[in-house]
Amino acid sequence: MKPRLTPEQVAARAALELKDGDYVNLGFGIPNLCASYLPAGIQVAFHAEHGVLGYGPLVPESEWGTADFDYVDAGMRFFRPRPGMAFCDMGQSFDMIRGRHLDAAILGAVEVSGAGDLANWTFGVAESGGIGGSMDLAVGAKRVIIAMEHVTKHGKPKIVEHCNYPLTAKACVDLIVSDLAVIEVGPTGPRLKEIAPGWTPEEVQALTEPTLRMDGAVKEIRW
Amino acid sequence: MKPRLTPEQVAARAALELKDGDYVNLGFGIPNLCASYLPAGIQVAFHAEHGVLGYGPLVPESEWGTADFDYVDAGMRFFRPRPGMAFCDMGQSFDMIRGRHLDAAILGAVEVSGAGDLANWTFGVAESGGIGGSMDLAVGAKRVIIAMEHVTKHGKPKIVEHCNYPLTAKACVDLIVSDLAVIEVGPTGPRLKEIAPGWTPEEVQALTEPTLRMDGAVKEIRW
Amino acid sequence: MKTRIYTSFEETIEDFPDGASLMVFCWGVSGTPQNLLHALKQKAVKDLTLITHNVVPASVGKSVLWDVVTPFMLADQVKKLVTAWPGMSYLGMESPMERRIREGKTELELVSHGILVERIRAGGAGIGGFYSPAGIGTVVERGKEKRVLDDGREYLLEKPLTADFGFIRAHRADKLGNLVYRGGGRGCNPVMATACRTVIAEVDEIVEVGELDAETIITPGIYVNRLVQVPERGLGSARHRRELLSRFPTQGQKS
Amino acid sequence: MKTRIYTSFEETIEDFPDGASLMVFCWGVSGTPQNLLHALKQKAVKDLTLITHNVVPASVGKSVLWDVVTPFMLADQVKKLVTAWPGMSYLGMESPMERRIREGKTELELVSHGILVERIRAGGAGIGGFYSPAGIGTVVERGKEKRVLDDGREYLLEKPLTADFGFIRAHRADKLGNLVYRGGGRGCNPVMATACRTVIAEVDEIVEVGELDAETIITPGIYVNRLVQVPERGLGSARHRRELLSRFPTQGQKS
Repeated sequence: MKPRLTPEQVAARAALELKDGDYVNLGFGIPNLCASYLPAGIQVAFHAEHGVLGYGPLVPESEWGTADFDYVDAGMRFFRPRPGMAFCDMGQSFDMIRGRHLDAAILGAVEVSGAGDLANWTFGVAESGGIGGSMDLAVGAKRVIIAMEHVTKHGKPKIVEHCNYPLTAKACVDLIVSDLAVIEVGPTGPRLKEIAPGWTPEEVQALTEPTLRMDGAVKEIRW
Repeated sequence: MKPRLTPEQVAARAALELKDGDYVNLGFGIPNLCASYLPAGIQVAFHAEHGVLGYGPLVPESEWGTADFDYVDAGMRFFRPRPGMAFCDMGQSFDMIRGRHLDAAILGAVEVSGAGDLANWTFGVAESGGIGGSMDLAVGAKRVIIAMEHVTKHGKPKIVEHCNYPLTAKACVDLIVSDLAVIEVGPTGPRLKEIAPGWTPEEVQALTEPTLRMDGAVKEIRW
Repeated sequence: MKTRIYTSFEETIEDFPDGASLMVFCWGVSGTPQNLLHALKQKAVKDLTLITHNVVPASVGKSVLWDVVTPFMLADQVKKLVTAWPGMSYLGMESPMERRIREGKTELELVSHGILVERIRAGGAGIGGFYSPAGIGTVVERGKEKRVLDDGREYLLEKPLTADFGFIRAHRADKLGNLVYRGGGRGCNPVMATACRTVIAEVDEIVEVGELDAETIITPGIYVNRLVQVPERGLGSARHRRELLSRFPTQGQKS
Repeated sequence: MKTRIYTSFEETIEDFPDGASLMVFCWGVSGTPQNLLHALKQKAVKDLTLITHNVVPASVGKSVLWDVVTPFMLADQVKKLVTAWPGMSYLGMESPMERRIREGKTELELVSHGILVERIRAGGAGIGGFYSPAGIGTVVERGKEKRVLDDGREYLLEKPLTADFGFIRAHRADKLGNLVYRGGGRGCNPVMATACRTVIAEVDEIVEVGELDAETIITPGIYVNRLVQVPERGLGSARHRRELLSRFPTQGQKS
């Protein structure tokens, strides 16, 4: 099989979308890795849903015994305090989200449609699974960036005509960064912007349900 | 003319409605005097609309030069800090009001109806005058107590069948303490509970528009 | 109303009846009133309506901390659950709460974190309802009024939430019930404290009036009815937290 | 977005156009961004939509402090006013703003303090509208949807407020734009900071990142676009306040 981007490389490419001084929320999985692959010279403040803004690096497992339970992120992982960090209550935290104050949310996805519909909170029926804060992030962040694998474990496209899994939000995604491509989505449909080294647009299209527009040069992904 | 209660006596009688540990908002005029006439042994936390809870005594005019502009009440009068005082933002302050967390608001009135309608924010047409926070206090406080003179400067009743001045809120007042009487108001109409020393119920009725119920003993006002 | 100070968790919840509603925050070990939850479990109060963000056990990495008391441990006592995270199906496991939901013993109202916290805030702030942009086109719009407002976007009408009891975890309190929190343990605690008829706060330390800086108080005493200090060896005490952390590696820097 | 630090009030508002909307808090001398207001007056920006709580001059007792800059001084520049307190008719006087309202030069939208602050909060928090119990049966219900909600009470539908610019007065800031306030000067400042496209804060002191305690920050830097420090002799500086107070008696205790 041809090499695809590693999760770390996907995260690094997604992180290139961030600018110095941005306030950003990172979802579980690949998105969380973005914190470790920021472009050189930029500082980003990370937001955790329960009310932390601008926290420091995660505590490595070898040091968990020295951590502090009141300093955990939205995924319950320990972080170190950082100068300039601020706490707020969860109401104020979601006011930030819903009120479009976060510069970006980088989230994972189960499925994304070409129009930018997102399904990312359950693999099963709607009644199980945890919604968490994803519905609020999806409608609230100024930009919603999806960082994910291009296809499922079983090789099925995750970029689809219409989402089959329960939706998180309609028409909310701006950009998909996968291990094969960078794709802009939205009301005018998906547009292929970048592809993984060694891959052709036709090969990416074959693993993508909706037809990708290819107006404009398709570049190779860099990270 | 027969003596009526002084403004200080009205305030002292209204203050008898408060209990130890209550959180209370005082309106302009006679209500403001209540702070100086609390019953012995009780502590009350006063609330100012812009976000102060539990502030200390007002600074006397002879000491204004030693005061602090960031320590002013809702009437722009200097207060001294007090241990246990708390600041909050104006949004949180009105959440307290609207959310029925204040034990009482003691307000002035232009007119009160027997059903408890209140007009207290303008003597003129609706388009001038300042509403301030009175509409929120009138619907939000657990108890709304009016402390006022029984009649206008021109001797006209202020307790009326229907308010003529622009309303602050409908059916919001629980109790009126005037310089002549203590009157319960509400859906079943006004009930005379107490009268000023030397006055008869008939004399008070003559200065009151709606018919006062007198079921139950009518006592003399004490303060 | 005056804040009363208690010394026993049992006494603090003595009047907590079967069928009552309870709001409680939990972010793992952080922000969780473990002692009050433990007392409620001991009391075996039945048919609770539980309003909480997550119903998962506390954990560090893949280690579950079974000796930390969270709403997860109350599953058998819950008749109705309002939450954004009912269980651990994301791990392919069925939790006791999810099993009760599947068996119809517990009714689930699934909401997002943001809608949940704003509904609680509305309940505490006397707002009759509000229009939320979250949830359009999803399962949470079921049964709700949908409406296009002035900006041309669709919104759902969400209703306020209140509860009979609120269990609050704060860091320090003064004797008037003014509260300050610590780190992410603040969470939804200050919002829940505004929306419950009886608010009970457990805190690391109760100090004299005047010892908290007026500029830093997060929950003013007006919201707090009962106050109780976590004992030195109590659940969630500094000592208990150190004991929990001692199970994990400590090489490298000390925090 | 990154917070930019300025040293000139003029430069800070260089891009403030005629016809823009402005939110600003004022509680007399307290909480009022006097230097930014002064710069806006100097710039003679026209046709403002002004959203503010009170349009009265600062005063101490019966002494008006005419050398304190408040929204009262902007009357000639205002085309539309949203406020709970348009003037001084309660004193039987007509203020310049009230005169303009009477003459039809300024359009007035009269709201109560509580509805005003909640509409601003909704604007900042992405709420499409909310149902308020205040104002039923009064002049403020004109043109608004009235509705009985689940609790049987009547409510009015209120709409969010936002503005192009927010002028904020805080006590201290760090270089990331995190803000803390002082006393009643907090007021509506933290709420307005959430609801404006360009938020400019004037502060007594800008300190290094890390000098503010993370637990005490009231407005996080995410809301603050521009920051400017009040000079030693500036309007509202400690020195200016002392000068204002020196006009009044000082017998008795010092605060």
